[in-house]
Amino acid sequence: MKRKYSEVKTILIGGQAGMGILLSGRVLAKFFGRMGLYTFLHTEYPSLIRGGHNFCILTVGNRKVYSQRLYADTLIALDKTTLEKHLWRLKHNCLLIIDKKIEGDLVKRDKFKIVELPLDELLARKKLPLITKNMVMLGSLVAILGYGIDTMIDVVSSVFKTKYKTENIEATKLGYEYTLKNFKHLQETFIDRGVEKKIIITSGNEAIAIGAVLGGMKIYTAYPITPASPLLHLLAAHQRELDIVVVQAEDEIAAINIAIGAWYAGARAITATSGPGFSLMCESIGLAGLTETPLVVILAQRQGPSTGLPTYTSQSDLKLALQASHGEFPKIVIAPGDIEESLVLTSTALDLAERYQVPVIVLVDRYIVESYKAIDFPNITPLFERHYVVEERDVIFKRYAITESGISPFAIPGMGNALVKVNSLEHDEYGFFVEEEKAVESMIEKRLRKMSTIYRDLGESDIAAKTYGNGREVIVSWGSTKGPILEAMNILESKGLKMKYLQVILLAPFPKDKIRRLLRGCERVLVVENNATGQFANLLKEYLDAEIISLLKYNGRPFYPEEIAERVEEVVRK
Amino acid sequence: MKRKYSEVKTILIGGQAGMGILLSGRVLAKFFGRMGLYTFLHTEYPSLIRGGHNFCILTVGNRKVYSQRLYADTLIALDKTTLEKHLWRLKHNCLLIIDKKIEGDLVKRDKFKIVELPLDELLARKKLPLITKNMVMLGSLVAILGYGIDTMIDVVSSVFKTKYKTENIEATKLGYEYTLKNFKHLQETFIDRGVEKKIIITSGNEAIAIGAVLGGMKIYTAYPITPASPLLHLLAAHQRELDIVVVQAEDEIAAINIAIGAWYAGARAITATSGPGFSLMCESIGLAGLTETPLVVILAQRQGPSTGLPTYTSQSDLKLALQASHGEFPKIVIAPGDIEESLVLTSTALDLAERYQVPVIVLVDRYIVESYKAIDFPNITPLFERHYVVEERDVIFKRYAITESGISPFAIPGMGNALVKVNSLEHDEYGFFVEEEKAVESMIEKRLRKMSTIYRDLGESDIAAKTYGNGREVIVSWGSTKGPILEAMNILESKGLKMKYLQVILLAPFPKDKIRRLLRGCERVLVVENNATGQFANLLKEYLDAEIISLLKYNGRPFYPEEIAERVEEVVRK
Amino acid sequence: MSISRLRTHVKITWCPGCGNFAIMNAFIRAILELEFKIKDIVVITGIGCHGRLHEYLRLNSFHTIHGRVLPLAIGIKLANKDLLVIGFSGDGDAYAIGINHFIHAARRNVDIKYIVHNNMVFGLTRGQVSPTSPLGLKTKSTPEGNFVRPINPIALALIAGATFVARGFTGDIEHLTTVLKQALLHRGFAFIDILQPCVTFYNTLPMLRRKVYKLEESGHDISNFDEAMDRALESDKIPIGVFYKVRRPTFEEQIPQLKGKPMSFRDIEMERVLKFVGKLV
Amino acid sequence: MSISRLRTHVKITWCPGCGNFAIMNAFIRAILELEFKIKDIVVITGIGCHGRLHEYLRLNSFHTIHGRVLPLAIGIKLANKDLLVIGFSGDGDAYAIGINHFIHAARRNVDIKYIVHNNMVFGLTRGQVSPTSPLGLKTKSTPEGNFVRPINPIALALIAGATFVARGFTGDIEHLTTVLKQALLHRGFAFIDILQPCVTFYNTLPMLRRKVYKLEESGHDISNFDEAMDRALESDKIPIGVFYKVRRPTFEEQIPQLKGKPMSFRDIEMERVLKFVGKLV
Ligand SMILES: Cc1ncc(C[n+]2csc(CCOP(=O)(O)OP(=O)(O)O)c2C)c(N)n1
Ligand SMILES: Cc1ncc(C[n+]2csc(CCOP(=O)(O)OP(=O)(O)O)c2C)c(N)n1
Ligand code: SF4
Ligand code: SF4
Ligand SMILES: [Mg+2]
Ligand SMILES: [Mg+2]
Repeated sequence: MKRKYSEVKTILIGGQAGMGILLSGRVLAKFFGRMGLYTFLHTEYPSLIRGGHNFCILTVGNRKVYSQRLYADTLIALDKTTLEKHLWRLKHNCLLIIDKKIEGDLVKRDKFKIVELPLDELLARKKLPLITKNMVMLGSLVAILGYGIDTMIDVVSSVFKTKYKTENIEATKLGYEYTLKNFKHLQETFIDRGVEKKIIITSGNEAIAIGAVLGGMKIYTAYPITPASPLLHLLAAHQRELDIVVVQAEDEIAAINIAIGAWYAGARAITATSGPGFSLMCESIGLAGLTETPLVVILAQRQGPSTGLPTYTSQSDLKLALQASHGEFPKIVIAPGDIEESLVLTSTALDLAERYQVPVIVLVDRYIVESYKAIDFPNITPLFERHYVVEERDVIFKRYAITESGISPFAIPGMGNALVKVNSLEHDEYGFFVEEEKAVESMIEKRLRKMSTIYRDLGESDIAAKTYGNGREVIVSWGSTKGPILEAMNILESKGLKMKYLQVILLAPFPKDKIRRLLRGCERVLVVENNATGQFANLLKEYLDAEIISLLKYNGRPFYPEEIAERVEEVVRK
Repeated sequence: MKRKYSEVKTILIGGQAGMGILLSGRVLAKFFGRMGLYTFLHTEYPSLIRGGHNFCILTVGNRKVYSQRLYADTLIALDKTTLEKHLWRLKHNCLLIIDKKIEGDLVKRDKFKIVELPLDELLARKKLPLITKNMVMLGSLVAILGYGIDTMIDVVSSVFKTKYKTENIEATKLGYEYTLKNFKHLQETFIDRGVEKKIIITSGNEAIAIGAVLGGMKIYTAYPITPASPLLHLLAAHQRELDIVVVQAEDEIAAINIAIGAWYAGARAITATSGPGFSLMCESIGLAGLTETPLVVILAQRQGPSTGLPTYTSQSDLKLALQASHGEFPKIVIAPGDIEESLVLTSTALDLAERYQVPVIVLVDRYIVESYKAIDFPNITPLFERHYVVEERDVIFKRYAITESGISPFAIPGMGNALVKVNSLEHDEYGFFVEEEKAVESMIEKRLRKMSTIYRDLGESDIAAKTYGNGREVIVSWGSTKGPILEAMNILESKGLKMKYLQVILLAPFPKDKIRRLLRGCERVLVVENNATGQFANLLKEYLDAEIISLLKYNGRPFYPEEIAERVEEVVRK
Repeated sequence: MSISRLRTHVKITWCPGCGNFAIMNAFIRAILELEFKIKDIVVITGIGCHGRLHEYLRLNSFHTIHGRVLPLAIGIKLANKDLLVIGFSGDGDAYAIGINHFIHAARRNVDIKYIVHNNMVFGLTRGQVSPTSPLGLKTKSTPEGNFVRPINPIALALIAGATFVARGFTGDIEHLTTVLKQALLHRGFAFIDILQPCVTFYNTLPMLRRKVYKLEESGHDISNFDEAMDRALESDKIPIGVFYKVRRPTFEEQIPQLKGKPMSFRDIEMERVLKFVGKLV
Repeated sequence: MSISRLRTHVKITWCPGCGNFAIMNAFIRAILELEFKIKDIVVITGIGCHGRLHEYLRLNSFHTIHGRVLPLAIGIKLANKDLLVIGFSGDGDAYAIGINHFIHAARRNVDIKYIVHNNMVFGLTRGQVSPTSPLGLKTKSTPEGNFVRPINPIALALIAGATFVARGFTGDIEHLTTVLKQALLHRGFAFIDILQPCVTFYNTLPMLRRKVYKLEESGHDISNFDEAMDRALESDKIPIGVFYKVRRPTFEEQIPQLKGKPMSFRDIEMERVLKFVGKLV
C-alpha cells in the first residue's frame, strides 16, 4: 500500500447549538477510524444550552494526528454563521457542504467546490425530523469522498442506541444518495487507508475513566462542573459494569472529603473538577497532605479566573495546583500531554498517591478532556499494586512512624486488629496531638522528606519529562500544548526545520536535574503555554540559564500548530 | 537623666492555662508603659481551654523593644512546670518569684535570688479567690523593683472593669506588702525611666483594628478562628463607638462574600482569618479579582498545614497568598513587619483596594497579632480618600472601560443614576458576558495591566521595602521576623558587628527592581523566615544573584534575636 | 414604563419554552407595577441557566459565583440598606452548594428577597440530578434513577425562620407576579421557590399543571405557622402562593449603628477612634 | 470489658465539669454494652472542644478539619460498608460551617451515626455565638446579645429526611446511654443532638435541668412524623429521647455494586474494563 507520510485533511463542521454539531464530529471520527484513518477532533461551543455557534474541527490522517489544524479542506455548514465565522479558514478549492437555505453572497463560487443540500425539502419529503439535518450532511460527505455507505450506517447505528436511530440512518442514506445523484462530479479521492490496527476514538475524559478503573479506582465523587462533568456522566452510566460507585456530592468540598474518607478506609477514590471547584478544595487538599492520606484530584482547567469562560480551555491553574492549601506538605502534580498519557497517568496517579501517601493532582484542561482522538487500542493492564500493611496485633498503629524516606507504613482500619488514628492537628507517630518543639519539627521534617524521596524515585523517570525530535531549536511545554507542538514540528520539518521538544510532565516535585540535563548547552528555548502570565516559564526560569521566549495564548482557545510553527520561524529568523 | 542605650530586661511569667498568665503580662506591660518604659510581650499557649502550660515573655527597655529575648532576668512561676520548662532560660542571679508550694529541688538556691510566696496561705487569710494568685506575684515584683504600688493599682483597676476588681487590687497590695516585709533585702534597681512620651500597649490585632477604622472600614465580617478571632471580639465589643458593623458569618466563604458585596455597594469591608479559612476563601478571592471588586483580607498565619498547631505562629502561607484562586488576576499582597506597620498598612490596604479595585491580602501571623508591644501614641489621621465616580446619566455604566492603566472608573450602585453591572464571567466593558477571542484578550490584558500600574506606583515606595542599619552583611526578611532581626542587630552591634537589614513589605507585585538596587553589590544574604521550605528565599532567588543562606524555623515558635545573632556570627566567621 | 424599559439589548439564550422567561417577565412586571426606583434595585444571580437573567435586566446587577448569592446580597444590604436587594438562584445554586447560606440567611432575617428558579435539575451543566429532583428521575448523573429523597425548600425555609415563604409556578404568570409583588413588599427575608420546567432536561410542566393549586383559593391562613408547615409537607397536590408571612425585626433593624445614612456613604469620626485608642494606654 | 479498655493514655484536657465527659462515658458504655467489634468501629471528630474526643478513645479515628465530618464519614462507609462509622461534631462544626453536609447526609440516609455536642456556643475558639445560641446570649462576638434566632436541629433533621432523630442530655448519663445505643443500632442515618453545658463559656446545665423531660415517659410515638415534628417545635419544655425512627433503604442498600465484599478490598476485573473500552471503537 502506498502511503504518503503526513497527509492530513481537515473538516470543519459548524452550526447552532442543538444541531448536533459535536456529535457529527464524533460520528465522523468513528467512521474514519473504521476506515483505518486517525483523527483529532477539537470542539468549541459557548456556555449556553441552546443557540450560539458550535463548531468542531476534525483533522484526519493516515498517521496519528496530534491536534486540529487551522485551515479547512472541507466545511460542513449547517447555518450561515458558520460560513461567516470560518470563511478565513477555508483553503482554496475547499469542499463546502451547506444548507441550500444559506444565502450565498459570502461564498465566491469559483473558489470552492460547493454541495448545496435542500435540507428542509429533503427531510420533509421523507418525513424525517429536522434534528437529523447533520446526518444528511455526513451522508453527503461520505458520498463525495467516494466511500460506500455501509460503514457509516454501522457507525450511526452504534451511536444512536434507541432514540431516533432509524431516522438518523434514513437521513444519512438520504444525503448519500442525493449527493451521488446530483454532485457525483465533485467526488474526490481522500487520504489512502492508513493502518489495519484497531483504532479507538476517545475523549480525554474517556481516557481518564479507563485509566482510573485500571488504577483501581473504586469510588468516584464529584460535583458537576464544565469541563469535568462528562467524566461524571460516563462513570455514572457505566458504574455497574465497571464495578465502581459514583456519587454526586452536594459541592466540591463534600466531594473531596468523601474521597479522602474512602482512601482512609482503603478504597481508591478520585474527584475531578475545574478551577472554581479546585479553589474550594484547597483546605481539604491540605488535610490529605498533613494526614498523609492518599488522594487523587483531577483538575480540568478552563479559562478563569472566577467563572470566566466555562467552556474554553486554559492552562492558568498551574501555580494554584502547585500551592493548593495553606502550609507546607509534599504533593505530586502531573500533567499528561495528551489523551494517551491521560489514561496512563491517571492509573499512575492512583498508584503514586498510595505509595507515597500524598495528594496527587492530575492537571489536564478542557482541550484534553473534551477533545477526541483516534488512538491505538490501549494496552489494558491494571496498575494495581496495593501498598498497605496489615497489623494483626491489637495495638495503636504507628501510622506516622518516623522513617528515613519519610514514608510511614500505611494501614487501613478494619484490616487487621491494629487501630488507625489520623489527625489534622500536628501529631506524634501514633497520630496524637503534639505541640512540643522537637516533636513538631521531626514530624514536619519526616513529611517533607517524602518530597525528596519522590524526587529521587521519579525525578529522572519518564514520568518526569520526555523529549521528541532533535534539533538546535528547542520548544519546552507542559500539558495539552504537546499535540499542537508535535504537529507544528511536522509542519516545520516539511520546511526543513528540525526541532527538539521537551515535554515536562512532572510539575511537583519539579524534575530540575533532568530538565537541566536535557537542555544542557541550549541557549534559548521557546516555552509554549495557554495562559497570560507564563506560569510555567517563570518556574523554569528558576532552574534554567537559557533565554526563555514565551509564546502565550489566553483567549480560551488551544494553540494551532500553524501558530506555533510561525512563531518558531520568526524566532529562528531573527 | 542618665540613659544607658539598649538596656533591656526580660521577665518570664508561666503557669497553667486559667491562671491568668497572659493577662499578667499585659498588666505588667501597661504598668511599665506608665513608668515610661517600652515593652514587648510574647505569649505562648496550647490549643486548649484549660490545663496545659501557658507562658509569656515580657522584655522591657528604655528604648523601643522589638521582640522578646531568649533569656530571663526574672521568672514568675505559678507552678512547677514553669520552673522545669524554663530553667534553661534563667540568667545567673535571676530573680525568681515562685509559689512556696513548688518543690525546690530544681532550683539551685545559690544561683538565683528567690522570693517564695505562700500564696494559698496569704489568700486564704484575706479570703481572696485563688484566681488572684497572679496579682499577688505582680505586687511582689513591683516591690522588688523598688516601685511604689499606686501606679500598679491604677493599672489593675483599669484592666478589671467590674468582675473581681477589688479582689485583684487587694491581692496586688498583699503581694507588695508581704514582699516589702520579707524580701526587702532582694530589692534591685530596674532600668531607668525612659521617655516622657505617651505610650500605648497594643497587640497586633488591636493595631489592625485601629488601622481598619482609620482606613474607613465600615463592615467587618469573619468566622472565628485562632489567631484572628481576637480582632472579631475587639471590633464586636466596640462596634457602636467605632461606627462599624460586625457580622459573624456562618463560615469563611460567607464572610468573604459579605465583604465583597459590601465593597460592591460602596462600603469598605474587611474579613480576617488564618490558613484554613483562607484556603476556603480562594474561589471568592478570584471573584473579587475578576470582577475588580475591591477587597481586603487579613491572613493571620498559624502553623499548618491543615489544622496543624492552631495557637502557634508561622509564615508558611506566603505562596498560597500569592496564588490564592485559580486563574490570573492582579492582586496586592503586603506583609507588615510589626505592630506599628500593621496599623498603617491596614489603612493603606483599604485605600489600595479601592484605588486599584483589586483584592489586597495583608499577611500577618500569630506572632504579630497576638503579641503586645509598647508603641508611641500613634498618629491618628484617617486615610480615607474615596476613589469612586458618580454618573448621573441613566446609562449602563462602563464599569470595565478599557484604559491604559488598566484601572476603570469605579461606580457604586445607588449613587447616581447609572447602573452598575458586575460579572464573574468574562465580560465586555459594560459587564456583559463575552466569549469572542479579541474581546476576551483585551479584557484580560486590561486587568493584567493593573499589575504594572501598581508596580509603577508602589514598586519604589516605602511600602515596597525598607532598609535598616548599614554594614557589609545583609539580612533580608518579610513580615514578623522584623522584630527579632532588629533586636539581633542590637546584639550584634554591641559585639561590634554592623548589619544591614532589608525588609520586604510588598510581596505582590514583587518590588524586584528596588530590591535589586538596594542589594546591589551584595554577595550573600541571610534570609530569615518562619517556615520549612524557604518560600520567600525561593521567590528572591528568581530576582537575585547573591548567594542566599536560609535561616528557617518551623516549630510554631517565633525567632529569638539571640538565634539570629548566633547564625549571623556563624555565617560571618566561616 | 414598559417591559422593554427594563430589558437590555442582550439576546436571550434560554431554550424556547424555558420557565426562566416567565420568571423574568413576572419579575419585570412586579417591579414596574410597584414603581420602585430603578437605580436603587440590585439584582444578584448565581451560576446556572437562571443566572443569565442579569444580562437581560437593565438593572444594577452582580452575577456572582456558584452558590454564594446570599452572602453577597447580605453584604450589599448592610453596606446600603436603602437598596432593594434581590437574589436569584437555581435549585443547585440554592440547595446543593448554597444551602448553608440559605438556612443562615433565613434565620438572620436580613431584608433581602430570594427567588429560586427550581427546575429540579442542573440545567447549565447539562442535566444532572439536583437536591429537588424527585425519586426515580433519570439524569446524566443518575442513569438508573435518583434514589435520594428530594429536599423540601418550603419546609426548610419555615424551620429556618424565614419571615416570608412562598411558592410560585411559571405556568401561571399572573399569579407569579402577584406572589413576587408580595415578596418584594415584605420587610425581612422573603423567599420564593418557583417551580419552572427545564424543557431540555426535565420538563415538569405537564406534571405541575396537574398538581398545583392556589393557597389563597383554599382558605389558607398565611399567619399560621403550623398550617403553613402542613401545607409545605403536602405531597399529592402542590400548593402555590404564600405559605407564611410574619413581621419580625430585620437583621438591620437590630443593629443600632445602621440607623441613618447608609454605611457606604459615611465618613470617619475621629473622636471615636481617638477614644478607642485612648483605652490602650 | 471495662471503660478503660476503650481509653487511651492521653490526659483529658476538657474543663472540669464539661459536658463532653458525659458524652464520652455514655458513648463508651454504649459501645461496650452492645459488644461491637472494636476494630470495625471508626470515629470521626471535627474541630472544636468535642473534637479532642478521638484522642481519648482507643478506637480507629480521624480527627478531621472543621465542618467536614459527614462527607468524610460517607466516604469511609462507601469504601467499607462493614465498618460502624460514627461522626462527632460540635454545634459550630455541624450547624454553622457544616450545615449543608448535615442536610444532604440526612437525605441520603447513609448508614452512619452523627452525634452533635451541642453546647450552644463555640468552645474551642473561646466563646463566640453559635447557630444554636439562644436569643439574647452575650458572647465575645455578640457583646450586646445575640439577636439571630437559633436553628432547630431536630426539626431540620426531620425535614431533611433523617431516619433516626434524637436528643440527648449530658445531665442524665443513663438516659443518654440508652439513646446512643438505639442510634448505634439503627440502620440508616442516625442523628443525635446532645445538649451539653460549656461550663466555661455558657453553662446551660441549670436551665436544661429545669426544662428537659423524657419523650418516652410522655407517650410519644416515635413512628409518627407529625408528632415528632410537633415535639421538635416545642419551646417551653425541652423533650429528650428519640423523636423519630423509621426504616428506609439506606444509600448503600440502593447501590447494587456495593453488595458483597467492601470496595476497599476488591480487585479489578479486567473483562469489565475491556468491555468498556470496546465500546469506543
Ligand atoms: C464552584 C462551582 N462548582 C460547580 C460549578 C458548575 N455549575 C455551574 S451551574 C451549576 C448548577 C446549575 O444548576 P442550577 O443551580 O439548578 O441552575 P440551572 O442551570 O438549573 O438554572 C453548576 C454545578 C460552578 N460554576 N462553580
Ligand atoms: C475552616 C475553619 N474555620 C474556623 C476554624 C476555627 N474553629 C475551630 S473550632 C471552631 C468552632 C467550635 O465550636 P463548636 O463546633 O461548637 O465546638 P465546641 O468547641 O463548642 O465543642 C472554630 C470556628 C477552623 N478550625 N477551621
Ligand atoms: S437547559 Fe433548561 S433551564 Fe436551561 S435554558 Fe434550557 S430549558 Fe431553561
Ligand atoms: S470550653 Fe466549654 S466545651 Fe470546651 S472543654 Fe471547656 S467547658 Fe467543655
Ligand atoms: Mg436548576
Ligand atoms: Mg459548641
